[in-house]
Amino acid sequence: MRRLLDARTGGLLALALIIALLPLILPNKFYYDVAIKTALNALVCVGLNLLIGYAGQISLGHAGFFALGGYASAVLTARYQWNGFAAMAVGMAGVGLLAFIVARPILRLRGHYLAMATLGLGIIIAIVLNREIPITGGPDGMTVPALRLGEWRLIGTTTWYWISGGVLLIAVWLALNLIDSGVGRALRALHGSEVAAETVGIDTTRYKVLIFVISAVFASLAGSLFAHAERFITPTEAGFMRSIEFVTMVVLGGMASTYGAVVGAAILTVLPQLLTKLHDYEHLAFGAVLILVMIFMPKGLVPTLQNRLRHLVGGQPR
Amino acid sequence: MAEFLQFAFSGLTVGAIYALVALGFALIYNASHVINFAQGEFVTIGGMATVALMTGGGLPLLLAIPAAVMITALVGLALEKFAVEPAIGRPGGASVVTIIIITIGASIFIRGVVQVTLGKDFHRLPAFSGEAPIDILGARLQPQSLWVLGVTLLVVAALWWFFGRTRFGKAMLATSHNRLAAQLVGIDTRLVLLASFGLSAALGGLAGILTAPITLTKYDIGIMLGLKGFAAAILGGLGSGPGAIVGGIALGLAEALAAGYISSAYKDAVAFIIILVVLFVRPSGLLGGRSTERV
Amino acid sequence: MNKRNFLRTAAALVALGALGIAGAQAQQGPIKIGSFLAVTGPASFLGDPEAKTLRLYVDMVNKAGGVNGRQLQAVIYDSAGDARQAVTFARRLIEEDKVDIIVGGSTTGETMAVVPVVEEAQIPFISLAGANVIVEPVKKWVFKMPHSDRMAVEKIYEDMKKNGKTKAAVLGGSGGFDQSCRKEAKDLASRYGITVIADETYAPTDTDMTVQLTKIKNTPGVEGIVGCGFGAPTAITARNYRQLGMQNIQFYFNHGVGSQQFIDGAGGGAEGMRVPVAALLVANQLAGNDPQKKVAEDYTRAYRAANNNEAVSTFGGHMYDGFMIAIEAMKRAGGTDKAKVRDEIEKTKGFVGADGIYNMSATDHMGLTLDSFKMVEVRNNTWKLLY
Amino acid sequence: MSVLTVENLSKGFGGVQAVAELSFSITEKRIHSIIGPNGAGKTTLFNLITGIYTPSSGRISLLGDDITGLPTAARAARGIQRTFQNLQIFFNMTALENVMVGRHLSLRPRLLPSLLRLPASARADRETEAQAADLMAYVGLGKWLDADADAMPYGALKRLEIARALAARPRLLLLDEPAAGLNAVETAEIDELIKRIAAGGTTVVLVEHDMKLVMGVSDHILVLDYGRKLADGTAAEVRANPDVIRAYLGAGAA
Repeated sequence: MRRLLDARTGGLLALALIIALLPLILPNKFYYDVAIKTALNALVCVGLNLLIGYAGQISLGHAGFFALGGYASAVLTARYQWNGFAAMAVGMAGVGLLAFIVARPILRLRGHYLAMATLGLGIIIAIVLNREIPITGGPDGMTVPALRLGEWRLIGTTTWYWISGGVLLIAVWLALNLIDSGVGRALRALHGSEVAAETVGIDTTRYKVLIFVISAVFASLAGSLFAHAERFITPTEAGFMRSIEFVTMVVLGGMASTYGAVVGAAILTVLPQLLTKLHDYEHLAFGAVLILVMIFMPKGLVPTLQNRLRHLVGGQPR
Repeated sequence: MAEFLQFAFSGLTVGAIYALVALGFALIYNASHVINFAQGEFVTIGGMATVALMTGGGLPLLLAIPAAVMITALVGLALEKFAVEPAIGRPGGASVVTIIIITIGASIFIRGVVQVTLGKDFHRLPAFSGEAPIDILGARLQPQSLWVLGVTLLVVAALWWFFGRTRFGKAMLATSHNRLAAQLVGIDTRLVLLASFGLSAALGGLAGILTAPITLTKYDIGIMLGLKGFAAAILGGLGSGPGAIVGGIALGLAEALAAGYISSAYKDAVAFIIILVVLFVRPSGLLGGRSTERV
Repeated sequence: MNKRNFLRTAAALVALGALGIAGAQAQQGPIKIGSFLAVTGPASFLGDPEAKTLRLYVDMVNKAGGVNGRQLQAVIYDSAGDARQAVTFARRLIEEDKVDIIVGGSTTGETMAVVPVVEEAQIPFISLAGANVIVEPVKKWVFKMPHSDRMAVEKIYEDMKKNGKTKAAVLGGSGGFDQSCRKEAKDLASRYGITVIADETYAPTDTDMTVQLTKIKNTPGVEGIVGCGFGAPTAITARNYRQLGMQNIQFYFNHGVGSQQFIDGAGGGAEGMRVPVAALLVANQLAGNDPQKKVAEDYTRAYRAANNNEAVSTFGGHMYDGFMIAIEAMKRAGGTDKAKVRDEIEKTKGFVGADGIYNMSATDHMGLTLDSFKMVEVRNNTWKLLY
Repeated sequence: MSVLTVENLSKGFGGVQAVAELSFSITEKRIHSIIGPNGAGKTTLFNLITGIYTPSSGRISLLGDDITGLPTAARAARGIQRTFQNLQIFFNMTALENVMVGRHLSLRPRLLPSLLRLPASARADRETEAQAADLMAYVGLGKWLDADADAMPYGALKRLEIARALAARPRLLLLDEPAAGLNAVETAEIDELIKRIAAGGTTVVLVEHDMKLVMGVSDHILVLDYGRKLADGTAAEVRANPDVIRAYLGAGAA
């Protein structure tokens, strides 16, 4: 346990250092832009990893929650002149509520049924955002006002770099706390053996619902921040492919590894920027990368590399 | 009446497409409990390969069709052999999520290959028996729709025969019920798995060819057809063949009638709303059985 | 724990290093024209010919000696029509590739998402997307090329009015391009004494439109259908239109269908449909004294020669116009000073392009009029120029 | 006093009656065994008692309260714990964490304090950890504290399940074949462990095939055959019961 604690504080410190020092080597706004998107994707993935990696449930609809959060911020601030933070909070509460309402019936289901249900939910959200043009601006999207803190307008890539980096750090801290608590153990237990978890007295449905709601709220927060950082949002954010992207980030980085989720988000945010040089071959290459990583590193990058490294240094088990 | 019939024809035609895709999902799911998210891409390959063979290869339709079905089946086999089996065959197997990501990766990969080799344009196949619409009680039907419905029926009959009457079909069925037991009685379950991908791909390819004269074909047509087919498979009860057919037709009809009598604005949401409601109320689907977990 | 740190740092460095290598290219030398286009994805029918055109003309201009004695270099990114990617690529073009001008943005969504970025960076941006919001209100650094969705609808309504048709039905997809046209169709109707009595939608992935068309068919009094859309759904619509025997109702499509692919895909169903298009599509039918004839024919010839005889679409023409206006402005500005180039673009007068004759001003950052739109009809599987 | 009372309990799977019209009661602070040939319905009975299966008919009550309709977790909260014939270990955790999960009911973790790692929550966690470590030492797993569960040998995992079940401080502990797959030395150790647990005040119900173990520890034995009660009583009584002898040794032996 002491060791776990060390890994937590140590890992957090390292992440904080990276976030603090990265600006020294980021040459211009484009890199900041990529870094912001990495951090916000990572924010979603840290939450989603709690659901997929720790609770063993899959969601193919998290982009829907991300977009709902984004649009809550966009619509409430642009059309109703709400305070940005109030809009953000309302978005998170609303998304949490929606997740709660659908979660109870959905989470009785397992595996593929849950995949289908969340997929359907995400697609319905995307369709609604596309169709309700008077509210959402439709497929062409809508402009989002700047987030204001008192008189201070939060704009510019550097500002948003620090905001998204800070929020990510807090989110990682929260996630690590949760995993290493009684709640986290209950979640991991129901992933390990649902029957055994029930027998020791864990209300598994309740915990699944809880973690589904939490991960949805993380996504909503990321969506709100994205909307304000980018100052523009389109319904593509809710799309099926975006949901797939999030899941892929989690799985690629390493399920049941919070840092894995961050690394996965970083790789899959940066990768398209590299693959763009391949032009038409970009998608083909992306698909191939997914397949190969899953075949050769089914546990994901971070856990696999950790294992390799451990073997190399010949450390003790764990 | 004519209006209702017209809507119903539309629903049946589209529903038959969903049904064929759903059937592909069911086949693979039964053999391996894998949901193949690249199922829609088989539809793409069937249609696009036929177009390429006819325009590029100069083959007549009658030759291009079986060739394209073969090509699709080969892609299905390759998918199983090189992407799914290495993951499943590993000691300890692979998690549901891993397999989902692999098949999604495969779908992106296949789309990428089709896009690079055959282009991004949409194409049309000539209708098998002309374009002149048939008038039935005031509703007008494309003759190709009859082809789609007819072949769907034939496929159902052929599958019924295959699973009920042939040795290999029975082996596949046995594997779907209990993989371990099937292995113990000497069934090569790896071969069954491979065959299920081949068969399922061939079905998807056939669907793509049959429908290309109606829906046209394009490198990315498989995305939505795949998702709707998945929804149909779940609606009918995952792994149930008759369920897949019923689910597909039901979704197609529901979409058409909802667009006709309620509003077309949310037509593409209908399938997913239905599926959510069904999952809430009856998670095992329309025709799926309930299973008790063993401890 | 140390291992974790090491791993994480290594990953970050590798990623960033790779980015740096990819991006660190010569900063001096050629004039850089940046572009983000929907080369793949649902709007690839726009982005693909646009990208091909840009590559083609950069080559041609370079072979002819370049601009102001400098060679051109095109930097093209595929946004897949996704606004999020478009913003990243716009930043990359501006900050990393240090392009001198951006000509791109196939769709309205990506264009609008990028507007704040280019306004902040103060770099001239010529968009190739359709909606009026791009240039209304006028944004200092933003211009746009093609005819707007509104003009397409105006052209259609003019034709309806001329033929005494006053009751219209609107049928469109749910994509951005389609929705913009549907909105204009409903907003502008009253100005032409037209009432919209039916309004139907389909999804871009729909494979059958008979339901929507049946509803229009069964709405009494419809005299003209305004179709808003592009790509496969429009061809399917045309097929279903004939299947249902609706030829007694005149069908108009907006300019999204402006390619031979539409006619081929419709398999005869497009016969008799009318479409407002840019002159490019009917270059060979233009009168000999039409100033656009030569431009359109030259472009068609060059494009087909470079692309395996692929038929031209009007969308590649948007890129041609944007590119030409950009380099003309650079020539007049005598360099690539961004503010000067911007001013020169705004002063574009009488430029004959594939889409029409451009006359820009401080209040009009598009510069086209309705005259340069041609009304064509599908006859014998080809476009026939009406007027 | 009776801890557990089962009345007319039946459970069928399709055409097969796994448990039929079964009635018996379990008295406090003793070691009970349920024996019977394979397929006699022993594990099904455990699954019914813990609420993993719902019975076709009949009633189960714990300390006089009807618990027939309660979900598994709620029965755990009332003091029923069990182990599994085919292990149900949380292989994604360490051994210690497995036992800590067993403390779930008394820890009652709450979301916000856990997320923020408030001092009270952290303290409770440390206490749980200490208790779990004690329990592991109690079942003889002291040297496995930090091991990953998936790196432990079979015999140790059997004890780990017992430690996890004990962590909940059950009134009734159901052990499903705790000695299966163990060698003679290990079986003897388990024998001793079971006695210690019972001596500590927990009522133990044992399903076991190892007759030496059963006869040695049991205060009371229930014999099942095809889901029905064949006999019950003390070890000596059961051993002398002609029905039991016939079922075990075959007809003619009587």
